[in-house]
This record gives sequence, structure tokens and C-alpha cells, in this order.
Amino acid sequence: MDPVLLLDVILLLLAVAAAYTAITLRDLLGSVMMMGIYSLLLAVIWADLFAMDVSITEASIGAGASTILLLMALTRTGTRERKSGDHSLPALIVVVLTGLVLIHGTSEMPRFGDPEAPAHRHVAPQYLAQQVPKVAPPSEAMDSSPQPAPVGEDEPGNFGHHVPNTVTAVLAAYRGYDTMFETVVIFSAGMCLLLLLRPLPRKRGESIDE
Amino acid sequence: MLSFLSPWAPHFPILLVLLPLLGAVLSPLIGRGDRGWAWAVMTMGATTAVAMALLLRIREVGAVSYPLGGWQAPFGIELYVDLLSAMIALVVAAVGWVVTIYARASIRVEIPGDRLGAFWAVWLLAITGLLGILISGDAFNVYVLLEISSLTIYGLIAMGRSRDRKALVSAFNYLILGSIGASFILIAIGLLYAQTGTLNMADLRLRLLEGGSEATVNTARAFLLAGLGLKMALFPLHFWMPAAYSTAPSAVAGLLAATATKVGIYMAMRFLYSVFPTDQGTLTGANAWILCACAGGAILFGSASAARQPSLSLLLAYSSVAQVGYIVLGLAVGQIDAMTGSILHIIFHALMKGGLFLGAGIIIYRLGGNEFDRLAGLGRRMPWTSAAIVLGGLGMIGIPGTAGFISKLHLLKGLFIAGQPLLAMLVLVGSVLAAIYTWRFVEVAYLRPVTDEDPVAVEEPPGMLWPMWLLIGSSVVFGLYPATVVKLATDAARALLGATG
Amino acid sequence: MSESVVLRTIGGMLIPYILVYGIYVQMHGEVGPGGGFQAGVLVAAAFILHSLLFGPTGTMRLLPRWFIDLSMSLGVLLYIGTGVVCLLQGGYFLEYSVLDRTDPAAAEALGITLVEAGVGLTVASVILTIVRKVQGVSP
Amino acid sequence: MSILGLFNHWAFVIIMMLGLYAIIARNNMIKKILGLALFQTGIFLMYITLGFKEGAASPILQHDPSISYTNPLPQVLILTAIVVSLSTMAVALAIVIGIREEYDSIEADEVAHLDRQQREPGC
Repeated sequence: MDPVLLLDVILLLLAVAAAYTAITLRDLLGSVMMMGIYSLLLAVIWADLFAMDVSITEASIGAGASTILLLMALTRTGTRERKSGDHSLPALIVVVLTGLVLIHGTSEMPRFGDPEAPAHRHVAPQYLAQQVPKVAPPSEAMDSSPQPAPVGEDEPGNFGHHVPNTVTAVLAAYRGYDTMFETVVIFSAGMCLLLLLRPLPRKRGESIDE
Repeated sequence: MLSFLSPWAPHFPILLVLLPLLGAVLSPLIGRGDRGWAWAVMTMGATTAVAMALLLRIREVGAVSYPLGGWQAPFGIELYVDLLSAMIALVVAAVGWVVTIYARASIRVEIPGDRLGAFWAVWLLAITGLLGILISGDAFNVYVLLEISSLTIYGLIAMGRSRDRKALVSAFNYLILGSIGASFILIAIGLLYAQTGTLNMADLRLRLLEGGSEATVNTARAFLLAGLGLKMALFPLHFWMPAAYSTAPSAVAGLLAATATKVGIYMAMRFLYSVFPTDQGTLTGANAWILCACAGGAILFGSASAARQPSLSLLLAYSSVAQVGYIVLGLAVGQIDAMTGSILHIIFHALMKGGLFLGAGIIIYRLGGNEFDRLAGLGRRMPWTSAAIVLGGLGMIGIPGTAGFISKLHLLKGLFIAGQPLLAMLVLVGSVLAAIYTWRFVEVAYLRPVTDEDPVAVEEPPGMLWPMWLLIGSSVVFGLYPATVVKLATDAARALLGATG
Repeated sequence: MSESVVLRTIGGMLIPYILVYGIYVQMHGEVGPGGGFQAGVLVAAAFILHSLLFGPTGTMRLLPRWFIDLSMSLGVLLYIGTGVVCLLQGGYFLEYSVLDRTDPAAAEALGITLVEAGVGLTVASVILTIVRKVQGVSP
Repeated sequence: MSILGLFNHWAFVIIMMLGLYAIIARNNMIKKILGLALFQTGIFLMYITLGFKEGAASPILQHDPSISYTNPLPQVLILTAIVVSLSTMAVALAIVIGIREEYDSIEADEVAHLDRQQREPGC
């Protein structure tokens, strides 16, 4: 038995249990803490599936920043959840239907870990070799279709040996435009909060100068 | 006219996003008050100029692509602009510009002064996101930009709280539904990626045409349609929209009504026709039927509900539900005239409904709200605003001479050619219902006597009046001289449907 | 603000290490796992810890509101600016290799470092802003 | 292998649906936000599952051509999605804090009830 898979299954079972507890607990504080645990479990799962960057991000953002944020929000909204008025039946119908469609849709997906899956055979190999072809510079590509430029056959690829972490290479270079907007997303969130929230009325003895 | 821009010609696509983005990032540093507003107006003016130049260039040389980072297409992210995206981008930029000019007075009342820097940043970010979606050629990039525009729009709607606390609730409901919608789109993109290994839209199409798992592709399409249906407020997934549009700050409502749902519809056109395999330019059976049914429901339900609303803003919002129905109807039939009608209606409806919401905003600015019981005798109290609203309403009905007539004419023609007389009847019934809800306003504003003791004439601020008239007026001009825009829309529709359409 | 001397002493000792680790993750992003996002969160976490232990007033004085607001914009500007410089150098937007035509591979790495720095700056300052705003301490 | 190979697919569907259930069924707005976060992590799991390759290492290149690596692209996409998820949560919490200030409640049905009362004065 492959230890990677075994660990994956055990951790996933734990994660599902944590997720279930998080949404069924009526105490919001407990729910938030359970979500934190769930995120930590996910971080371990990502590491087990060899997605180290995602793992670190999940641990710092999912388990760290989100939890802090939720806890601080709870101090302003209260931790009480009323015990009635659930829309269980319509929710159950929607969820079961959506779930069935999803299971149908994923049933013909490539087997888990299949090295022959399209996701591993197209595009990704060039990323991993760090040999992505470039197009002609804009001054020569005034017509609508850019011409492919010859690829360097030399071993080091697009970045020499400067960027062995291919996740960073894809993130900041090959798909740098996405990452720019990812930064803009979080910038937007900051701006929205500046726009939306007014400061609390000052408490006695804890006043903020300025 | 815009020849001074020509050295930048190869970079037009990226400039279209960069300008509003730079404007947004700098605006917290620019300061508050009118300086921030002037900065936003300048930014949008420059963006509109680039959008215009881009459209002119594309009319000359055809669709352009822009490889970001110089990486070749399926590996790097590519911007792809064709006639359709350039036209809608110009509408979004231009209407965004006009609404920004309009917003000066109403924003000063509705947004606390110390947060204006952040407000203009969020405002410009929303427009950046919408423009970015229009020109992107990469499926995941579309998702990221969709989230930028959505997040900022939630924030903008919530700022309506200073006038009506319900704005917060409608913003929250929209946030939850919008995020579910965006997540559905993300699931669809993931399924497509599993099937093909690529995210580039053109490459996706090529690889999907090679065949593969029907189940995966169909599920992807179902999730995409459900997600986009939520985003573009297609009946029966429209329920967040009237609440959001009627409680948002009035300038925000104008911006959203003119642009946000339109971009959702654009995404549906793009994905359904240029990513997923089509059956010789038309949608495959079940999809077309589901879309037609939703569109028909939208037209009937939206128009009928509009006539029963207590306030002008709500009436306009429900009318938007119906108008989305018309556009989706033309999209679903997959016939070239119907598609032309859809594209025209995206543009004309953006102008008309944008103008109408600006009119509703002027009324809110002066009277504090636009419930119908406050509007008795408005035709005498605010003659210019009322006249514009009536003119916009005539466009909603589709009276000859208005832009609405041109788009509905093409839509009807397409429906008859496609052998769908029943759906064509539906369009006509929708027009009759639109006449009823427009009459409602006419009756209140012109036939009811002024009841309260307020001064009979109310000053209509010129800085708000002329942007509204610009939008309404331009829709009338397009109604009288439609040739150029109809030609462009027909070309765009032909490109979208492929040569077979 | 924590009343416990033990917490404040031990927590206070942790802060510089978290900061150094954050900077390490930032610099190390090209070679190992990590990068601007993770580093930004870590740096923000150090200051959030500071504010929890010693009260928001001190942190506010250390990193005033105008400074944080400025760095939010500056981070994004650094990212966009890198792209625009590439464009002005005759390449496409974000085509880092034109930054140094003699050694395109090193120029790519330089571009990556620059944009990651922008990401780190924005993420750190935005997370700090978000937490301050949700906490209700920011003016 | 075959059962275990499907396990990830089932797990992400279950997690997504738990989240979706919480969003729709629960009245409490914080619970809805937690549900949304859960729903989104389900999607992350789907993407990372796509990127996993048997016997492959983390995509940090080593000087050994025999090593195969997991697919970096889904990992990059998920990094973006995690940031989007955090941003959404922040904006959602800000709105909920505002709702709490205005209505003194964060239960969706109570808030809706208060709005109805406002619309029909005379209660």
C-alpha cells in the first residue's frame, strides 16, 4: 500500500469529520476553531500531495489569517447562533442534486494520480522543463498573430538555474498577469474594508491617540 | 481623431485594463473630495479613448491577441479582443465615464467624506475587473477578474446603507449568491482543465473538439451556466438583483445596471459559442431549450412584476430582469439575426437602463427616495428628468425611433427565421407589459396632481442632468441612425457563430 | 493587550523571529516553497501579535495608518511598474527578459523577485489593514 | 488502488456539499460565511487532486532528470483561489459587522423580519 495514499485517505476522513463538526456546532466560537483545525489538516493534505507552496499558504492564510479575522469579527457580532429556523429540506434537495451532478461529472475524470492524464501531458511539461516558447517582440508583431520565436535548446530554460521552484516560475512569470490581479484582489478587499467599516467608538482607557 | 495613440497600437489591449487599474491604485493617494472625483473622471476618459482606438483598430485589422510576458499562447496568458469584446468594452468604458461624471453630487451626499479616496479606488477597480473580463483569452484569468469586479461591487452596494440599511442585507445576499456562482464557474474551469490540460480559451476549444468524456464536458457546461445565470441575474436566479439595484447608492445602481450583468452575458456568449463545441454554430438541444425557457420566464415574470413595484428603482430593476431575458433569448437561438439583436440589445440596454437609473438617482438626490407616492406631479416639478425617463421607457417598449426598436426588430426577425414564432410572440407580449409599466410612471408623473406642499419646481442639478440625457439621447440617436452599429453587431455575431451562421 | 508578563515577554521574543522568517520566505520563494503571499502573511502576523501583546496603540505608532495605506498601493504599483518598464523597454507587458538584454534568464529572475516583493508588500499591509478594521482600532 | 483512487473525488464532493448545505440551510450569517469557505476548499481539493501524479515530487527542480514532478499549474491556480477566498471572507465579515450594527442581529430571517416591519409601518 502506497503510504502517500494511505495518509491521504486518513487525513481526508479527519478533514471531513472536522468540516462536519464545524458546520453543525451551534457555538460560533467552536465552529471557527474547528475550521482552523480543518485548515491545518488541509495544509497537511496538500503537503502529502506534494503541493508545498499551497500547504504553506493554507497554513498561513487558511488556518492563520482567516481564523484571526473570524475571531475578531466574532467579538463584534456575538457568538450566539439561534437554534431554529433552518431551511434543511430545500438545502438538502439542492445539495443532493448538485452533488449527484458533480459525481456524474467527475466519474469519467482521469484516475487519481494518473501520469497519463491530459493535465500532465499538455502545457505542464513545458512549465516543468521551464522551456516555454516566446513570441516575437511587439515592434515586429504589428499584425494580429504573433510569430513563434525559436526556443533556446540550451538546458537551463527560460530562467537559467535561477528559479528551481516551478510554482514560483508559473506564478510570477508564465502566469504573472493572473498574479498581478491576485494582488489586486487582496488590494480590493483592503479598499472595500476601508470603505465599509467605521472605527468603533473609543472605549475608556484604551483610546488611540492621533 | 485618436491618431496620437497609434505608436501604442500593439499595446491597446493591455492599456485598456492598465489605465483604470493604475487610476484605482493611485486614487487613495490622490486625496478626497473633488480631487478624487476629477482623477476618476480623467482615468475613465483616457480608458474610453483607448477603448475607442481599440475598436477602430480591430475594425481595420480584425481580432488581435496580446501575449502577456511574451509567452506563447497556451502557456502564457493571452488577451484576445475581437469585434464583440471591443464593442462591449467601449460601452462599459464610455458608460462608466459618463456615470463617473454624474456621480460627483450624489456620492458627496451618500458616501462619508473621509472615505472618498477608498470609494473611487473601489469604483475604478470594479470597472477594471469588468473590462478585464471582456478582453481576456484565458478561462482562469476570467475567474480572477470576475472576483475583482464582484468583490468591489459587493462593497459598492453595501455603501447604500447611509440611505437605506437594507443595502447591507442585499449586499450580503448578493455576496453569498455571487460567490456560489463564481465557485460554480471555478468548478467548470477545473473540469475543463481535467479534460484538456489547458486554460487558454482558443486551445480549450481545439482540444474539446477532439472529443473526450461527454459527462465531464456537459457537467462543466451545466455548472458554468448555473454560475453565469447567477451572475447575470437570469430568471429564476435573479432574486438578488432587484434588492441590490434598488438599495445601492444611486450612481452605483446606474453603473451596475449598465455594465455588470452585460459582462455576465458576454461571458455566456464567449463560453457557449467559442469554447464549448457547438452543433454547426447553434447550441445543442437541451442547452438551447433550458436557456429559452429561462429567458421566456424572465421576460414574462420581470415585466409583469415591474408593473407592481412600489418604487421607480424597483420597477427599473425588474425591467432589467426582463431585458436580460430578451438578450439571452437571442443568444440561445443561435441564429445570426437573433444574435445581432442580442448584441445590439446589450449595447442599447446599457445606454437606456443606465440613463434611467441615473434619472431615478436624480429623483433620490432631490426628494430623498423614488417611491411612487412621492412622485405625483413629477412631470411639472422635475420636467427634464421626467421627460428623459419617459423617453427611456419608450425605448424599453421598443417604439420605432428608439434604439429598443432596432434591437427587438433584429431579434424578432431572427426568431421567425429560426422557426420560433411562439418565442417571437413572447417578445411582443413583453413589449406590451413594458408599455404598462412605463404608463405607470407617466400616469403618476403627469396625470396626478401635485399633492404635498413642497415647492412645485425642484431644481434639477445640471451636473447630473446632462450625463443622464447623454445616455438617453445617444440611445435615441442610435435608434434614428442605426446603420454603423448594426453593421458592427452583425459582423460580431457572424464571427461568434462561425461561418455557418 | 495582554496582562500576563510571561506572555508578553515570550511573545515579544517571538516577533523578531517571525519577521526574519517572513523575510526568508520572501527571498527564498524562487528556490524553495514560499513567496510573496506567504511572506506577507507572516510579516502581518508578527505585527498582529505585537498589537495583541502590547495593545494597538504602540503598533499604531510603529506603523501609522498613512504608512500602511501607502504600502498597500505601493505594492501593487511595484508589480504594475515592473510590467510597464518591460513595456517601455520594447517588450510585452510583464516580459521581464527585456530588462537585461545581455542575460535574459537573469532578467526573468530579477522580474520575479521584483513582482514578488510587490506582492509581499501589498499582502502584508492589506492583512494588517483588514485585521485593524475588523478589530475596529483603525481611525 | 481503484477504490482509493476514487476516494479523493468523493471527498471533495462531500466537502463542497457540506459547505453548500451550511450556506443554504443556516440562518446565521457567520455560519453562511464558514459554509462558503468550506465550499471553496472543496474546490481547492479538486484542483490539487488534478495536479497530483503518482510517484512524483514537489515541483522544485533538482539536478536529476529521472525525477518526475507534480503539476505546478493547479497549485498556482489554488494559491490565487486561496487569496480570493480570504478576500471574500474579509468583505463578507465587514458587511456582517455592518448588519449587526444596524439590525442588532446576524440571523438572516430575523433581519428579513425587521425589514418587513419597516416596510409596513403601523406595527
